[in-house]
Formats: sequence, structure tokens, C-alpha cells
Amino acid sequence: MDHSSSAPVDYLHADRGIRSWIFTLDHKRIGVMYLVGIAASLVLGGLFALAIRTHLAIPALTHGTTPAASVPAVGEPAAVAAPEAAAVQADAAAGLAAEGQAPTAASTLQETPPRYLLTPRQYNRVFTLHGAIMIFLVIIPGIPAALGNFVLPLMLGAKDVAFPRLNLASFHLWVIGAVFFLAVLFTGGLDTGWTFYTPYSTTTDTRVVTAALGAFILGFSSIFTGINFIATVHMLRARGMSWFKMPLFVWSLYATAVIQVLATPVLGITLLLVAAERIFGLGIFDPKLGGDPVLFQHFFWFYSHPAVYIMILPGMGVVSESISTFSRKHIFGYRFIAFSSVAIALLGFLVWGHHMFTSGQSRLAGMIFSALTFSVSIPSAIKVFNWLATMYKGSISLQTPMCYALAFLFLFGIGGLTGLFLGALSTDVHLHDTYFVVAHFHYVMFGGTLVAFLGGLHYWWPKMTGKMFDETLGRLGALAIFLGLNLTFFPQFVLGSRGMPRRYFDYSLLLDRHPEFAGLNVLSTAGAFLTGLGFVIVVICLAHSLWRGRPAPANPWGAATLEWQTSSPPPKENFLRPPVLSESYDPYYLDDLEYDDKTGAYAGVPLGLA
Amino acid sequence: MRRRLATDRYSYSHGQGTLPAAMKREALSHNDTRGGDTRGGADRRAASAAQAARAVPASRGSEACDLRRQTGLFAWGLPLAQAGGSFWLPDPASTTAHYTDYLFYAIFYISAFFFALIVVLMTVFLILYRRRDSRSKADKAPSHSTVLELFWTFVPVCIVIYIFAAGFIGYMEMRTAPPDAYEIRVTGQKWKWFFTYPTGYVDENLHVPIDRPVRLVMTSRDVIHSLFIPAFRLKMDLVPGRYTSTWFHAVRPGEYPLLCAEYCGDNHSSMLAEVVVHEPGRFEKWLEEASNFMKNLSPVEAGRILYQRQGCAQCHSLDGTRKVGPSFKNAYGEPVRFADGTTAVADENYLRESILVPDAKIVAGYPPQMPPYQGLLDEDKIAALIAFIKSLSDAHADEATPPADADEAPAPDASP
Amino acid sequence: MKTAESGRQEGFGHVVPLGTLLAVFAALIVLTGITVAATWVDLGSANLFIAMGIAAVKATLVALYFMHLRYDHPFNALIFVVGLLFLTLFLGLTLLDTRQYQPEIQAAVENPV
Amino acid sequence: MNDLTALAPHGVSAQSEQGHHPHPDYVAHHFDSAEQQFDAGKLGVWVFLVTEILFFSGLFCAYAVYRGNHPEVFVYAHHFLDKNLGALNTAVLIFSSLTMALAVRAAQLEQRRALIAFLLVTLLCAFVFLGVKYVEYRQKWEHGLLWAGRYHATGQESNHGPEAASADRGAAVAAGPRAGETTPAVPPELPPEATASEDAPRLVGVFFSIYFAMTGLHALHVIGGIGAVTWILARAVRGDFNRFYFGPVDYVGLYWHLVDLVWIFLFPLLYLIH
Repeated sequence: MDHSSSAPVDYLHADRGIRSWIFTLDHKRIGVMYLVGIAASLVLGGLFALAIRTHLAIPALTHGTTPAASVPAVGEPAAVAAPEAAAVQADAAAGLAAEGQAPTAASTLQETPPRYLLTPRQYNRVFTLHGAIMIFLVIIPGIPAALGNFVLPLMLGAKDVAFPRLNLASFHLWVIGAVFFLAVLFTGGLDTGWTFYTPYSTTTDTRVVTAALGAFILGFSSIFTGINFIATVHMLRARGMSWFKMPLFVWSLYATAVIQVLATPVLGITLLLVAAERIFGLGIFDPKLGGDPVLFQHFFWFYSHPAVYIMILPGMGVVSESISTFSRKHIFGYRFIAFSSVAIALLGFLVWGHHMFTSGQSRLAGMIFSALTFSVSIPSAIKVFNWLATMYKGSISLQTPMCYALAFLFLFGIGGLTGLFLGALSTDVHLHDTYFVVAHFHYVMFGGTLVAFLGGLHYWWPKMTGKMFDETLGRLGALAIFLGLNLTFFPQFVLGSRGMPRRYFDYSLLLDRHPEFAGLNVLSTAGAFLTGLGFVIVVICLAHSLWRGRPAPANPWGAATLEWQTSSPPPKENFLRPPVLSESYDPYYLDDLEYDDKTGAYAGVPLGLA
Repeated sequence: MRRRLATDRYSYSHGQGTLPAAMKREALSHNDTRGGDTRGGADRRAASAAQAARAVPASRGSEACDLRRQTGLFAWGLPLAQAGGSFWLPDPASTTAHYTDYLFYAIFYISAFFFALIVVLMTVFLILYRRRDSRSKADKAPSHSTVLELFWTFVPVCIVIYIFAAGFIGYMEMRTAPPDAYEIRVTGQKWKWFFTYPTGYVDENLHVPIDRPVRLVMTSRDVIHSLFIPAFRLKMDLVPGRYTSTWFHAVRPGEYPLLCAEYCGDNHSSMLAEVVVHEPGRFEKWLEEASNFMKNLSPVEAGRILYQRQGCAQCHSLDGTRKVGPSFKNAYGEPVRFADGTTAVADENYLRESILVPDAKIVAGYPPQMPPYQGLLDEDKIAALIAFIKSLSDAHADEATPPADADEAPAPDASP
Repeated sequence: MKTAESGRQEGFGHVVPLGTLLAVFAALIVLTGITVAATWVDLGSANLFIAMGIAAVKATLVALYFMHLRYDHPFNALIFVVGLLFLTLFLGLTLLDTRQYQPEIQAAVENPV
Repeated sequence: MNDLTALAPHGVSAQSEQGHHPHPDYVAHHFDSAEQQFDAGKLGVWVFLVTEILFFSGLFCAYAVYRGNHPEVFVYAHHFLDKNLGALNTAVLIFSSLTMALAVRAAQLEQRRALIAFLLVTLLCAFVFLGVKYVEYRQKWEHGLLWAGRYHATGQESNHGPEAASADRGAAVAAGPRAGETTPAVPPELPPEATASEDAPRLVGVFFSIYFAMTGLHALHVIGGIGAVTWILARAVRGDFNRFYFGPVDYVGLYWHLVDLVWIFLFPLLYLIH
């Protein structure tokens, strides 16, 4: 790669002006725009998370102490009321159990100021929007659309994705979906949980139809990305790049695209039916009209379980890349990792019933789904062991992307293993819909996908922006997020197994019997703030690099995949000459790349790359 | 609204074992007399409520709670200090609980082993093969070994087959009720539980015998709820338009929390009830007494119990404050303006009609959210409720007594 | 029509002969006739299978000839079949479960709460 | 629907023809050749068609669940559907599939006038199909044979609504052209046994929910198809297609055949129940 003076202008400076961004066909710019949108949604979702955690710490801090401002028992009864009435009154006022103590006016329907941060209606809207925003806006498009869009054509040695205009349409649909969600936020919110379970979603008075249409549009954005990636991987691989010369991140994006294409349409029809239920009274899911609510759960989870594999597979792809590169060692068991991605994608469609063990599903179906659920855990185990085998006898440098990869191993380890508790029938009966489930999916989604997203973001940051970030700040952010995550969600495992149900606005009524709920919830809230701090550090580190980061070399980490064989940031056409691979090329053969202290980069051309 | 049986119920650490013997007897005896003899029940409850109401706010009824309360600003009692049950699981109290506990700890130890394996290997490799001058490149090592791959595929497969089998066996036990089980019908509605006993008596707490398995046949009146009794490791959704069933056989007398586990709206977190497991032989006596509270109590007191048990308390207050529905205080005999602009005096017929078909006349400014009680309350129950409402209006308090006493309902009512 | 600059070089993609298209069309119309006719004969549950069988044959004809699956890259046919596979998977397991718990719904219909 | 190929003019074509202009303007810059572009587009359309199949799978699943568990409802309710109109619609759609296939063939053979003619006939068939659908819907609307929430069939005074509440709600809300419910206009072509059984099964409203959901979604796809074919017609008139670049016609053709395919299954499932 000759860095001749007349190096072509990079994609960031190739065109100027806002229109060159909004109507760009360049996959790299679309990736960057997705990244900005997803980061904003992540901040919004994160703020909701902090609101929930702050709210849930208050019952612990104020239970059992004499409340500061003791509001006189509401409407201290006059002559007629015997203490009985006062007690009933306190009970009717809902909230704090102990009579004599100022009854919390945090009951639902009264307008008196809540003693807690949020009233029940507000709390239900906050946790619902936290779920919906984080899932539909952040984590489903997350790695595939932001990092995948940028990196996939580069990794394949292609000039662009197969259908650039479809790619732009996908981003525009994502923006429209986000606008729908904002409309929901500002016009009364949504309080059905991100799961839209009927008949609650068809009888509540919140903005279900707007949210359903928003998610429907985001579904199409996801389908378009899926179509694009499948066509790109099939048709636009560099000359000489067979299927087994593709990087593992491309394999994981391909498997993810297959899920996106096969599962998302079912979510589309489900959401349309919920909207039709509310607008026309269609009656397929509404028991009063002869419908069956459990049928809705089948429709919903047929998409939503494969959706969790849409989230985790790209994360695994990023980890495969990072661990091999930063251990300076060929990936161990390339084909097994590649095929396990595809296996997870296909097996993921057989298991949706394990979300419904206690929902009135029949025992036979429960047995079948539980058995199939365990088949999905095997490919994940294979991947983890292969990553460890890759590190064996490597030369491991703990740079920021590697910190995130190892944090992923730790956190996904816990997340994956706690899935065993929820897959087994007799333990799931106790643990379902408790904080154990909340902790499980946060470990897998937050600890798995989001940590891998940050790892990938740092890994390809030099290629995207042409700037190197500061290592110490990067590692500090990774450490803070790692500790914060564990402090937030490990206590929730104990909360859940000891019987605290999820989506609870207030657990003070349980504190008499379970005083430990107080301590655990406060720990979890502390963890949430630590994680929030971690994110602040990450933002500072990356923003700092944009202005004062040193210019990034073409190959700062010394990887052999094609995206590192072009300049950072790459030109608009990605490669000066389309790369041609010979038979001896191997994306993970790193021995031909030497670290050069002066330039702080890896020089040399990988074996087999003309 | 937090639903409590009555103000005087003792709540103490869920494990019986923790209480000194004396205190346990006292709590239990009180527990049974409270429910047992309803004749004095109301007075006893009134008295104990008064005593509790005057009690110092910090101290709850039961001493055990006080001990823990004094130990810290708030109850930081981490599970380790928690008596009964184990670190992870609350105290088991049903015959099928051991299936869950056994498998939970089996999976826990398997997971702990593999997790430790991963973390130890990761840290060892990290330290042993950290990049340093003498080790700027990786050693030559195979990048593929089918034997190893087969090994760490085969081992997990065997483990998960075992876990599935254990889970399935326990599950079938939990979901197959023995034929002689004592059947109780459970109805859930937005933020209240109703337990209908074979005698037709409806209570908002689940009283069960200890010497027989109990089968719950459940459905919901509005949205999906989920009956969750952590101590029995039992959970089953209540789906509207359909019956779901589950069963348990309690092993120890005492009181256990019953929670709603499926999100059902604003008061999902206070849709609580108590599972009261009676001493052998005490259950039948309790049920017989409770079933005909209508006969034993004066209409006004029966009306008050109906007010609490049938869900009126949820939305209608007794002291004039506005809630979902209008307050009952001074409601009787006063003119009422309806949403459609017409007005009428709130007489007996209006009250009866509003109970049976609430949507017929909606008071102005209130949401039409009241569920119809058509077919749920029979004639003398409605009369009792109306008597109770009358007793709350100062102007007409005296009228409440005579008419209701006239038609003493002889037989225990059969309708739920 | 802007014909390609160079000579009559054969374009790619298989041109389905006219005869085949018309034959397929005729077959489809006949099959529609048959499936309608089949409803006059009452064979009990077999009717559903006959109707579905005929519909499947018609669908395969459309897919093979009108949609060129027969002449295109086999991968496109694989995509189509995988789509149908996942459709049957979704229907199959959902039907299995709903049929299992149907008695519980029937009970609630007979004596509602 | 979605035009899957980009037509940016420049770019190097590896297998370039000998012509002086190696990369014709109908091949996108990131594709090496027109054939690669065509194959990529074909692959993309087939993947899109799979999403359509799975999109309809939700309704086929609802159909299968409710027919599997309540066959009597389907037997009772299908009498209200007019078999002849259904058969006519099937024939119309199959014919439009033929003309679409002929249009694709014409595009490949660069017969521009034939291409335009066939596309016009396809559009015509599509409008005929929608017309017949309108007749059917109107007929159902008149007799109150609507979806579960609005079902209140006239001519049968029995409480056929699943619950009194929904029937009242149905009656109260059933706006639309009909006057009161007084006219017992039982559809003339109903076979005798359909009206004989007074008490319609409890779930008959759900049958019509599924009927309207399926045929309604299918009709929406026909309308989408009309839009796509019109776009292709416009480009054909403009002369964009040649034997190396007829992808869009083929892709819209594939989409149209799928819409026909879905109807091939809908027709027996809804109309020919026995």
C-alpha cells in the first residue's frame, strides 16, 4: 500500500455538506450515521435505566426508618372511623404496610405526590421504554448496522454492499422508527413492557399502536440490513476469497442476517395484528372476542428468541477477531466457530417456548422446548472453549479491545451459564419472571453484546476515524463498565432466586419477610451509577481521540483481515485496487506482520495478498 | 393497593424455625384465633388494630422484626444472616420444592465449576503469555484439533442431557396434581386475588389444610396475572378466557407470601395475598366459620367485610377522598350528577344498579372502570353492602340497621 | 429499447420458451378447475389434503417455470425451500401446543368466571 | 417495490466486453459485470420473498390454529363466501402471472412493445382482482359478516356474537352504509343449510377476522404490486431495459408471482372448506 503523496481523499472528506451524508450511498457513512443514532438511543435508554435503579433504591432506604416528612395519614378520619377504618384507609391508600407509618401516597390513582421518585404509572412507562428503546433501537441494529455496515465490505474486499440504496433506506427507516418511539415518549408513553402481551396491550390506554408501528418499521430496517448482508457475502467477496477465507466476524454477520430475514417478518405480522386488535377489534388475541392470549406469546417469542441471537452473534464475531489479533495467534478451530454461528442461528428458531413454561403452555410443548433449548447452549460453549484455546501460547497484549473481549468472556460466561437454570423446567418454574431472569438477560445483552459492541468500536475506531484513542482512558472505561456491570446485576440473581418478581414498582411490602431485598437493591443501584460512569469515560476517551488523537496507521493492531490492508480512514472506493487473494491467504495468519516501534503500527503484507 | 388480611396479622421471618419457641406458639395461636372465631373476630381485630395503630411506628407487631429493625438504619440483613432456606433460595415449604432446590444447586455447582475453569484458564494464559520483549510473537501451536473439539462438545452434551432430565422429572411432578387434591378456585383481577372455597365462600387469602394436597384452578377476569408462591416454588399464569391449574402440598404451618409475577399494570407490585397453612384439623373449622360470616355478623359488619373482600376498597374510599371511584362517605341519600348531565339521588336502587351494572350510570368526572358484579354477589350480599354504605353517611346512619336485619339469610349462600 | 452496443451476444438468464409458459398456464387453470370440482365430492378430512395437494402442485409449477427456479442458480431454490421450512416449523410447534391446551379453554367457555 | 439495483454509471468491469465503454451505465460501480449485478439482485429478491412468506406465515398460523381447534366454525362460516367469485379471482391472478412471465420474456428478448403490452394486461388483471375483492367485501359488509369485534350478521337474530357485550359493541359501532338491522337480507346464494343452523358457533367472528386479515393483507400486496408494475412500465416506456439489463422486470415479476402463489393457497383454504 503505497502512501504516495497523492493518496486518494478518504471517505470522510470525499464530499462535503449535510446532503452528502443524508443521501450518501457509501456504506461507511451509513455505518457512521447508524453509530451516532445508536449512541444517542443508548444514552436515552441508559438514562431510563438509571431512573429505574434510583427509584428502586428508595424503598430500601426509606423502609423501616421514620420517614423524614411524615405526611399525616391521608384524611385522618373524623368521628365515625374506628381504628379499623384508619387501617383500611391506610391499606386503601396503598404503599406502606405498617399502620401508623405515614401511608405512602404512592398508590396508583391518587394524585398526592409520590414518596418515591416515580408513581406506578410513570415507573411502568419508564421500564417499558427502557426495554423497547434498548432492544429495538440500540441492540438489534447495534453491531450489524453500525460496525457491520462499515466493516463488512472492507473485510470482503468489496467496493460497497450489494444494494447501497436499500442500505440507505434501512437507515432512513431506522430514523423514522426512532421518531415513532420519540412520539410515543412525548405523547403518553407505553406501559405494556417491551413484550406487548395481550390482553394488557389491547386494553391499556397508552400509545400501543404508535409503538407497534414504530417497532414494525424498525423491523423492516432490520430486514433490509439482513437482505443486504446476505447478498453482499454471496456476491461481492474479493477474488480468491472462498467461504473459509472470510473473517469470522463476516460469518457471524451472515448468520445474523439469516435470522433477521427469517424471524423479523413474524414480529411484523404480530405487531400489525396487535394494532388491528386495538383499532378494529380483530379478536385473534382478545379472549373476550374468542381469541387466545397464549397464541400471541407464541407469535411474539417466535421472533423474540431468535432476536436475542441477532444480538449476541455479531458480538461473538467481534470477540473472535479481537482475541486472535491481540494474542498474535491464529484463531483456534476456525471452522468450528464459523459453523457454530450458523448452528446458533438455526437452532435459535426451535426454542422459543422456554419463555412460556409457566404461561399456560402445555406440558408436552414445555418438554419439547426445554430439550431443544439445551441444544442451543452447545455451540456457545464450543465458541468459548475455542477462544480460550486461541489464547493458549499466544502473546497477549491487554489493549482496550482485548480488555472488552476478556470482559465479554467473563460476563457472557455468567450470562450463558445462568441460561441453564432457565432452560431446565423445574428451576424455571421458580425463577421465571423474577429478577433472576432480569439479571440473566442483562448479563448476556449488556455484558455480552454491548461490551462486545464497545470492543468492536474501539477495535475499528482507528479505521473509522483515522485517529488513535488513548489506551489508558480506554482501559479505564472498560474496567469501570466491567465492575459496574457485575455490581449492578449479580445482586439481582440473588434477588430473583429469593423470590422478587420483575417489573415491581415497589417491594417495600416484601421487606418484612425479605429484608435482604433492601441491601441487594441498593447495591444494584450503586452498580448502575458506576456503569454510567464507565460510559462517560468511554465517551471522553473516544471524543478526546477525535480532536487530539494521533493519526492512525493502516494496521495499528496487526491483523491480517482485509480492512487493515487499506488506509485509515479508507478511501471512498475502499481499496485503490480490488484485493486479489491467492490460495495461501489466511485471515488469521499473523506471522508476516511485524510491529514497527517508530510508526507504532504493523508493517508488512499478509501472506497470499497480492 | 397493598392488600393485607387485617391490620393485626403478624408478619415474621418466613422461616418458622427462626423464632424462639414461645414466640412461635403465641404467633400461631393468635393466627388461628384471629381467623377462627369470627363472632369475636371483628371486635378482636378492631382491638388489635387499635393497639397496632397506636404502636410506635418503628416497631411492627412482631418482636422478631424489631430485633432486625434495630440492627441498622434499614434492613441490610443480607441473606447470609437470613435464617431459613439457603443463600439462594427461600425456605422450602412444599413437597415438590425439593425438585427445584436440588436441580438449582446441581446446576449451580456445574456452572461454578465451568465458570471457574474459564476464568482461571483466562487469567493463567493472560499472565503466562503476556506480551513482553521476550515474547513479542505467539509460539507455534496447532490452530485446530478435532479431538479437542469433539471432547468439549461431547461433555457439555452429556451435562445438559442430565440437567434436562432432572428438570423434566421435577416438572411433571409439579404439573400433575394427585387425584384426591382439595380444589380451590382462584380468580385474579387487576390487583386482587379471590380464592373461592368449595363452600362457595370467597376470601382474599389462600387458607389451606396441611394434611392434603391442594389443587388450584385459576383464571383471570381481565389481563394475564401469575400466581407465585416462592416458598412452594410454584408459579402459574392466570389467563383470561381459560383455566390453568397447578397444585402443591404444604409441609409446614405458617404464612407465606403469594405474589403476582406477570406484569399486570399499575399495582402489579402490591397484588399480594397470604397463603395460610393451618395446623392439622384447624382448616375445616376455619372454613366453616368463615363461610357463613353473613349469618354471624350484622349486615353493616358483613358489608364492611364484603367492602374489603370484593375489591370495593380498591377504588372507593370511606373518608371522602377521591380515588378511582367516588367515596362511599356521605354517598347515600345525596344527589349525584352523572357523566351524561342528569342527576339523581343516590338511593338503594341506584346503589344496587351501580353494583350490578356500573356502566349504566357513571358519576361525572370518574372513569367507567368498575367491573360488573352481576352474578357475583347475591341478594343478601348486596343488601349488606348497601347497609354498610348507608352506615357511612352521617345523615342516614340510623336507617341502615332496621331493614337489613329483617331478612336474616338462613342458609349459607352458595354463589361465589 | 436501447440494445446493448455489441452484437447479438446472447444475454444471460434463461429465456423460458413461449410454449412452456402457455402449457404451464393451461395446467394451472385445469388444476384450479379440479380443486373447485373436488369440493362437490365429500370425502371428509381428505378434502383438505386434496385441496392442499393441488395447491402445492400449482405452487411448484409457478415457482419452477414462471419464477425460473428451474433454470436459475440452485441457491435461490434453496432460499425458497428454507422459507417454507421455517413456515412449517412455526405452524407445527404452535399447533401442537394450542391443541394440547384446548380443553382448558373449552372448560372456561362452558362455565365462565 | 424496492428497486434493488444501483445504477451509478462508472466503475471497472473485470469481464468487460470489448466495447469502447467497458462499464455500461446500467451496471453499478461496485459490480463487476451486468450478470453479477443481475444475480445479486435475484438473490436479494428471493431473500425478500422469503420475508414475505414468513410475513404471511403469521396469518396461516392463526388460520391453522383456529381451524385445527374449531373446525365447525370454518365449515359453518365458509358458506358465506362465494366460491365462484373466488375461482374467478384465482383465474384472473393466474392469467396475470402468465402475462407477467411473458413480460419478463419480452424484456429478455428486447421486444419493447410486447413488454409494455403485457405489463398493461397484468395491471388490468390486478385491477379486476381488486374489483372482485371489493364486491365480496361490500357483500360481507352489508350482512354484517365482519371481524370478531364488529361481527353482527343480519338475518340471524340469534346471539351469534361471541358475547352479548361484543355484539352490542358491534351493533353500536357498526357505522357504515347500512341503515338499521331490520332488513333480514340473507345473501341469496347461501345454500339452505347455511341459514338453517340458527346458532352460529361462538367463534364465527374469529373466522371472519382471519378471512379479512388474510385477504386484506393480500389485497394490500396486490396494490403494492400495482405500484411496482407501474414503475416498471414507466421505465419500459423510457426504454431502460435491454437483454443485459432486465433485472427490475424480473424482480417485480418474481414478487408478482409470489402474490399469486399466496392466493393459490388462500383460495382453497378459505373458500373450499368441506
